[in-house]
Amino acid sequence: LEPVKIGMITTLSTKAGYLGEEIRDGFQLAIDQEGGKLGGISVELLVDDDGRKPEKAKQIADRFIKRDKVKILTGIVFSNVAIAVVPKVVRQDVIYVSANAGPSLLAGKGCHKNYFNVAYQNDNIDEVVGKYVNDSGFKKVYLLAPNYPAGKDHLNGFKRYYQGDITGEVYTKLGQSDYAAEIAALRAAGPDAVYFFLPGGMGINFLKQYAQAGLNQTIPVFGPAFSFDERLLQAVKDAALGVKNGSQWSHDLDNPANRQFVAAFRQTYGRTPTLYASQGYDAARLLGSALKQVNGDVSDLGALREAIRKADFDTVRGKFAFSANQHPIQDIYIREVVKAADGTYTNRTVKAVFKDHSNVYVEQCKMK
Amino acid sequence: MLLFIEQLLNGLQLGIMLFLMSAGLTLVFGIMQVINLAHGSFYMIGAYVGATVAARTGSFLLGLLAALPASALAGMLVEALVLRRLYKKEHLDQVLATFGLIMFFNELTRILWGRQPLFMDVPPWLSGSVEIIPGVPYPSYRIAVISVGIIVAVLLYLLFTRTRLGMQIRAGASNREMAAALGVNIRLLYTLVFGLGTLLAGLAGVMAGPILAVEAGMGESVLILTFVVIVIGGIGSIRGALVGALLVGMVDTLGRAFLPTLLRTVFSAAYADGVAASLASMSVYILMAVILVWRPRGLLPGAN
Amino acid sequence: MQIPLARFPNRRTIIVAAAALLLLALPPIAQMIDEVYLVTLFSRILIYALAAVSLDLMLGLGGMVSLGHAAFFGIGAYVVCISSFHSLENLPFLTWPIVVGGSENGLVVWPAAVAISAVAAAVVGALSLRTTGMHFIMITLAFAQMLYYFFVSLEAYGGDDGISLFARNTFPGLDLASDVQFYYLCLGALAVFLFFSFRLAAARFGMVVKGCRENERRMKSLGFPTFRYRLVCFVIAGAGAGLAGALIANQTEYVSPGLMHWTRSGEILVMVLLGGMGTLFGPVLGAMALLLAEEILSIYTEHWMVYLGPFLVFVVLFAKRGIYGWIAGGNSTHG
Amino acid sequence: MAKPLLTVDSLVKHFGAVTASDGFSMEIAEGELHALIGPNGAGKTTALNQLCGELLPDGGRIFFNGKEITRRSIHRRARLGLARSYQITSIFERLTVRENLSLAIQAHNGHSFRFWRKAVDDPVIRPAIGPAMERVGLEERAEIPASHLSHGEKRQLEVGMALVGQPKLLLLDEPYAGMGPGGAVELTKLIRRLKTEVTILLVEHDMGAVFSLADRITVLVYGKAIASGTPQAIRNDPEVRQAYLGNEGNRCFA
Amino acid sequence: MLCVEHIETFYGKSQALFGVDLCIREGEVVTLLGRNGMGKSTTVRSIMGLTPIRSGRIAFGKKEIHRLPSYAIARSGIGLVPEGRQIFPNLTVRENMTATATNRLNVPVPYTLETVLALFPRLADRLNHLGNQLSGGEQQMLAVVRALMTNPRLLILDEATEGLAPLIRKEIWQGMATLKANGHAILVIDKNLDALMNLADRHCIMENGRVVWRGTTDELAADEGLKSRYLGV
Ligand SMILES: Nc1ncnc2c1ncn2[C@@H]1O[C@H](COP(=O)(O)OP(=O)(O)OP(=O)(O)O)[C@@H](O)[C@H]1O
Ligand SMILES: Nc1ncnc2c1ncn2[C@@H]1O[C@H](COP(=O)(O)OP(=O)(O)OP(=O)(O)O)[C@@H](O)[C@H]1O
Ligand SMILES: [Mg+2]
Ligand SMILES: [Mg+2]
Repeated sequence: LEPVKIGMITTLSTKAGYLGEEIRDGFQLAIDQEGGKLGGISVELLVDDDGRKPEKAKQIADRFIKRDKVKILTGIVFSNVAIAVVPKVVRQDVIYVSANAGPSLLAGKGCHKNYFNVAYQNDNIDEVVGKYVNDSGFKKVYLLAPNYPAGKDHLNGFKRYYQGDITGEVYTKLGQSDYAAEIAALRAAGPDAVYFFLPGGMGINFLKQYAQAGLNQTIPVFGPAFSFDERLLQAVKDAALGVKNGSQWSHDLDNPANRQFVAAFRQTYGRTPTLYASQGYDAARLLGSALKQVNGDVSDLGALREAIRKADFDTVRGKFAFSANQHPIQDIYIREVVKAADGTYTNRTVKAVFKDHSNVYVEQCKMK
Repeated sequence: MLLFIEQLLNGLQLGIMLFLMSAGLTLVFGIMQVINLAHGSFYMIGAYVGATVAARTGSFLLGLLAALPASALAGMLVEALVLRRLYKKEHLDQVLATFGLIMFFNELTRILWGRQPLFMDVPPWLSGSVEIIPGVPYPSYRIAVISVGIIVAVLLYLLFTRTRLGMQIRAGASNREMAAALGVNIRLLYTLVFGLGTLLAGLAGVMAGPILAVEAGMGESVLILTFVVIVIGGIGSIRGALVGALLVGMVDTLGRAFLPTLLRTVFSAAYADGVAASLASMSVYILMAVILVWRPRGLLPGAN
Repeated sequence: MQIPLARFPNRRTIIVAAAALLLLALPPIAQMIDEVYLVTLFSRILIYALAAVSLDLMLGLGGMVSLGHAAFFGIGAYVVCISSFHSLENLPFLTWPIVVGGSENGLVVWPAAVAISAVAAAVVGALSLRTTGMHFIMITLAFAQMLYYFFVSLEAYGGDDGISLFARNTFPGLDLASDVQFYYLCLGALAVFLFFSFRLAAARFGMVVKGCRENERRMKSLGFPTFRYRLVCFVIAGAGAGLAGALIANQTEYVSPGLMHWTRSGEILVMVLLGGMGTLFGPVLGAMALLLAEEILSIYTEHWMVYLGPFLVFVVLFAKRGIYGWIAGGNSTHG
Repeated sequence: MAKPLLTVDSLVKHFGAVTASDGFSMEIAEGELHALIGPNGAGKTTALNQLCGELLPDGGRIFFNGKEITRRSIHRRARLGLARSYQITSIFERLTVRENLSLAIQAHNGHSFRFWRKAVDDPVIRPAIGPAMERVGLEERAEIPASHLSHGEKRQLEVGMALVGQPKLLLLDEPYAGMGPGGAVELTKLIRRLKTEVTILLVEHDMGAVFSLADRITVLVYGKAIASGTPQAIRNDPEVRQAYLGNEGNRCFA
Repeated sequence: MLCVEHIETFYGKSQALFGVDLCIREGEVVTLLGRNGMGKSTTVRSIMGLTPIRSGRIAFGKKEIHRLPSYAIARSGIGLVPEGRQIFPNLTVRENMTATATNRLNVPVPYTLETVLALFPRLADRLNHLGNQLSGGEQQMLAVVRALMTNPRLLILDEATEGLAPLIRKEIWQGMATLKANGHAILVIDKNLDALMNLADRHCIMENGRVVWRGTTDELAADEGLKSRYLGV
């Protein structure tokens, strides 16, 4: 039997290249553990770098579908790339399983029966922090995000569960490096907590400068997991210590699948996996479970879809099910950045804030 | 009022930091007239080498000491292998070649150092803060950056206007052939000056390391800003670069800090914030466009 | 320019003819060897080639180095996507004094895309052409970056996330949803624009623009109002980029501000230089070489840039006047 | 004396502390060859620059053919019939000699917003190009890029381009510079022929040429016209002798 | 002192010099004459290493210099006043003079800023102007001064009096005479035949990249046909 081809379009170059690397490594690990198979079916993983450019990603998708006759795609890191690629490919009778990006458009109005998200809906990660900050009794929060729609979406996610005052809501330039002005204004506003969504290098810059201004001692910072994954933390170190952040996964979650995954990942790649790696791994295992049910036959798309929707696999998150718009229903946690015994920086799970949490876009989704 | 002064200081600080970054480019681009898009790569090399050595040895100073020769050597190597053959060709050939170099260096760092950002910390002896203005603690490290920037400015100014070496470099920039025919070893001189330029880029990289993310591709975001600074100031003059840098630093900082408040007096809060954020993102470019429309050669153009 | 077309079958004509034949025959060949994705890949290449040729018109011919050309490319693309968005949502752009609604008809939208890019180019050009040299490069960059940040924060049309085109534009007599028909449309557009550019370069107008490139001061003292000629050249180039943008929006069925980022302008510039500046046909080869190299290298190695970078350097050092100059040999510029 | 074609009325131009034109006035009559001479740095090129519009004067006025042109743009002055050649060669280096000249022809034949017909086939340019090349003696170099010409040949092209448009007033800034002795003789012949067709303002340090060609001479010193008159009068003017000529005028022509 | 033996020089593919021979002895003034485009400046450029020769040999003193880079040739003691001035436009007058000034051969009475300014007082009040702000003639003076201040043993003047007022031109010729008297060798290209006849010892006439005639001033003066044949006067 021919191996089932899976196309992975992901970002390996540019500053964000490590995100794609994590997803790919997690996915690959699942395949390697079965000796080149998923769910007992041999698979072939095709990986290509989209350079974070939507049209390039589309080009790759086109090649995967037309040339390699791929029926299953995955791997896109960024929401805008996903928005560009996914609607077109799912209409071409291809299954897309998102291992990271979960834009609201694809969860709501743009949902599709061939589109599955195994990671999260973007807002989830902010909602959990909003709830936690709210429940912990902070009354005045200062918000910070880049000036683009995703920035506003993420802050809205936070505000959905946070009921206190907002002393400031600042939108910074996309890709900004110096935050001295924002930090000065923030200090003057005198909030009792700060929530920021600044992905990638912007977050590193902010955290470092925030700590250098001495504010991390006085005003606690909260953020989504994106600025606190285990690889970024090695670049921020002390400046992030003690920061609470929201995530659907952490390497110390206590379930057998996770223990096994973290150990295997560390052994293979010599580093602690990040949430992206866990998502890649879960995506692979999810597909494995489905391939097993259809016996490696991807020609019957309906059957394959059904099999995926069952989500009959041991997720590293402990519990996992698909909601009506085919996004995860899962527990979401607050983690804290700590220094591990070996001197590296990592996250420790504080508590599960949401149990079996879905997303607000389910209502908008009229699945066809 | 205190906040305003603090923001002015922040603007000054950003300006000087930008100057530090543009200083090397002023040499290479403003004076030697070589368009080196890969300048940001040397900034990155400086930061990576600095961060690596600092992490191994635990000493920021050792990191600095390693980064400077590393970026200078890398620069001289590139000059000798590639750019030297391009002085006589058109500027655009330099653009193409150095664009290729950016790709190469970015990917090379990814191969050598991996894809994730590196860590670099403020040295302990600069980690405190000082109250220059009572009530406004200011990070000592940033004051160190300002000082280094000013020292570099003064030294460069002296080098170019007061020494024969500086004159010969400028002479070579306008007419290599004549400079050679009058006995200047222009080839060696250019290699050295290029090395000095990349050394300054490396210096800026190391200095930025503790404040900014050290990651592959960090050079490009700085690169455009430094080009903006130089063009606003006027190509070919160190003074211009300094003025341009301060102006950009001020406009950027003050725009971010006070535009929302200002616009709120006219528009509704949400709308004002949106507009202010967009305007603040564009402020530097608006500034550049206005200045160039008003003075097509920049504020203090060097002679040419 | 008068020389290459006059002496008939020389190396240059052979190259152009060979490339034209190859491009014409590509879809059936792709069908035959079962690599139909090549058709979409090459339509993308053709579109970028069109953008690169338009840049070469002002760069090679007029000596105006712009690092903001992608702005017009992006505007063209946005016109298509926004217009289709309005048409789908049934939202008019304007209700007063006349009602202007969206459209999905290529015959309406594309001329609009070209016109709007041309207007934008006229404004940017009028302000930028006061400067020269490096300053010109930077001021065009500044305007492009302004537009970039403008679209990044333009929430109504998706901001940084971009905006999707629900379906390709309609076009009488053609079904653009068919990749092959779309491909031929792109090929046609490129061919027409190239031919127009060749004529333009050899015509009086082209001569004047070349003169301005060489020595603007002298042109003035000869009695030419140089600003006007350079501005018109800038506008034509911007309009060409706008057309390319309208096509790319249809090809990708999506547009985002990333299309206008300076790195994109840089890539288009690199295509021109790689192919051979001032040759008009060279940029087509340049676009082909750069995009194919990216595509092929990235299949074999994830570190493809480590190879592509030195390749560009190599071209600069050893291929005089880009790829076209290299294979066509001799004096292959048009000026 | 014929009616003045060009009237310059007390031009003033400062460059910082330097006053390059200091109330400079003169008149050029239609049809004459007027020479402007003076020591180095006297302000001759600056005066020409103001006449052709590359510099705007700080004070004073310029009339050409009865119209005030003090603040008109360069290309509009050129259209009125003012042409110049540059002291420092200023040609289109990467274009061929033919293209250089054809641009000069285009300039004087309507607008060039013609996008389709090839310039070489243009009915206006085609017939004019041959004679133009002949006139400057560069027929054999027609297809050579101007950058490949020798210094002297470039000078010939430089002057040639100014002549092509059949201007009313031709401003020649040191056309003899770089001409070999033979070339100088040729150029003198050329200018003598031109004299019959066009009014010329000649700036030149070659006194042989000036005294043999000029109808009238104005002497400029420190931005002021100190003398103006026939060659004979100028040659004998003691002030001019002291400031500029030394005894050269005598040696050549006495 | 300078010996040019059968050099051939190309611009790209086109040959400009076809075996030029030329010799200048200590303290001698030699001219290169010829119509426009005959290869005079190319010869100079070849000597200076600006356009390297394809074959032949150039020796200066005891050293072979044709394989040296330009700066080394200049340092061995040759000063150049190039055609078309070529001063540094972005340097001030003072900087133009001092940037390359030396006395590397330890001339006992070197040209210094003071001495040359005395020679050209016009430049003295322009010291802080930029090169490109000078008038044509002032630039030409500067080019001469710049070469003098490298204190060369051999001075090459390529159309050095172009654009100079008669009085200044005379000064320059006088200056050359002084140099010659001090034992400097000079290679001149100039169109001012009268002045050259007074100054020079020997002459070479070039045509189409070859030296077609050489001889002393007296021989040149004697042969009127020569001038009309090769120089067109
Ligand atoms: N842009 C400028 N800035 C400052 N000074 C200038 C500028 N242009 C000219 N000058 C000065 O003005 C004076 C007049 O210069 P101009 O070029 O008109 O002289 P000229 O009479 O043409 O001399 P020459 O015979 O040497 O060519 C000179 O002393 C020159 O240094
Ligand atoms: N850069 C160049 N590229 C190609 N050919 C050149 C170049 N410079 C000069 N030539 C050619 O070389 C030949 C000799 O030129 P050169 O400049 O040596 O003449 P010259 O005797 O100095 O003339 P002139 O008196 O006009 O200065 C000429 O035919 C000229 O066209
Ligand atoms: Mg003059
Ligand atoms: Mg010469």
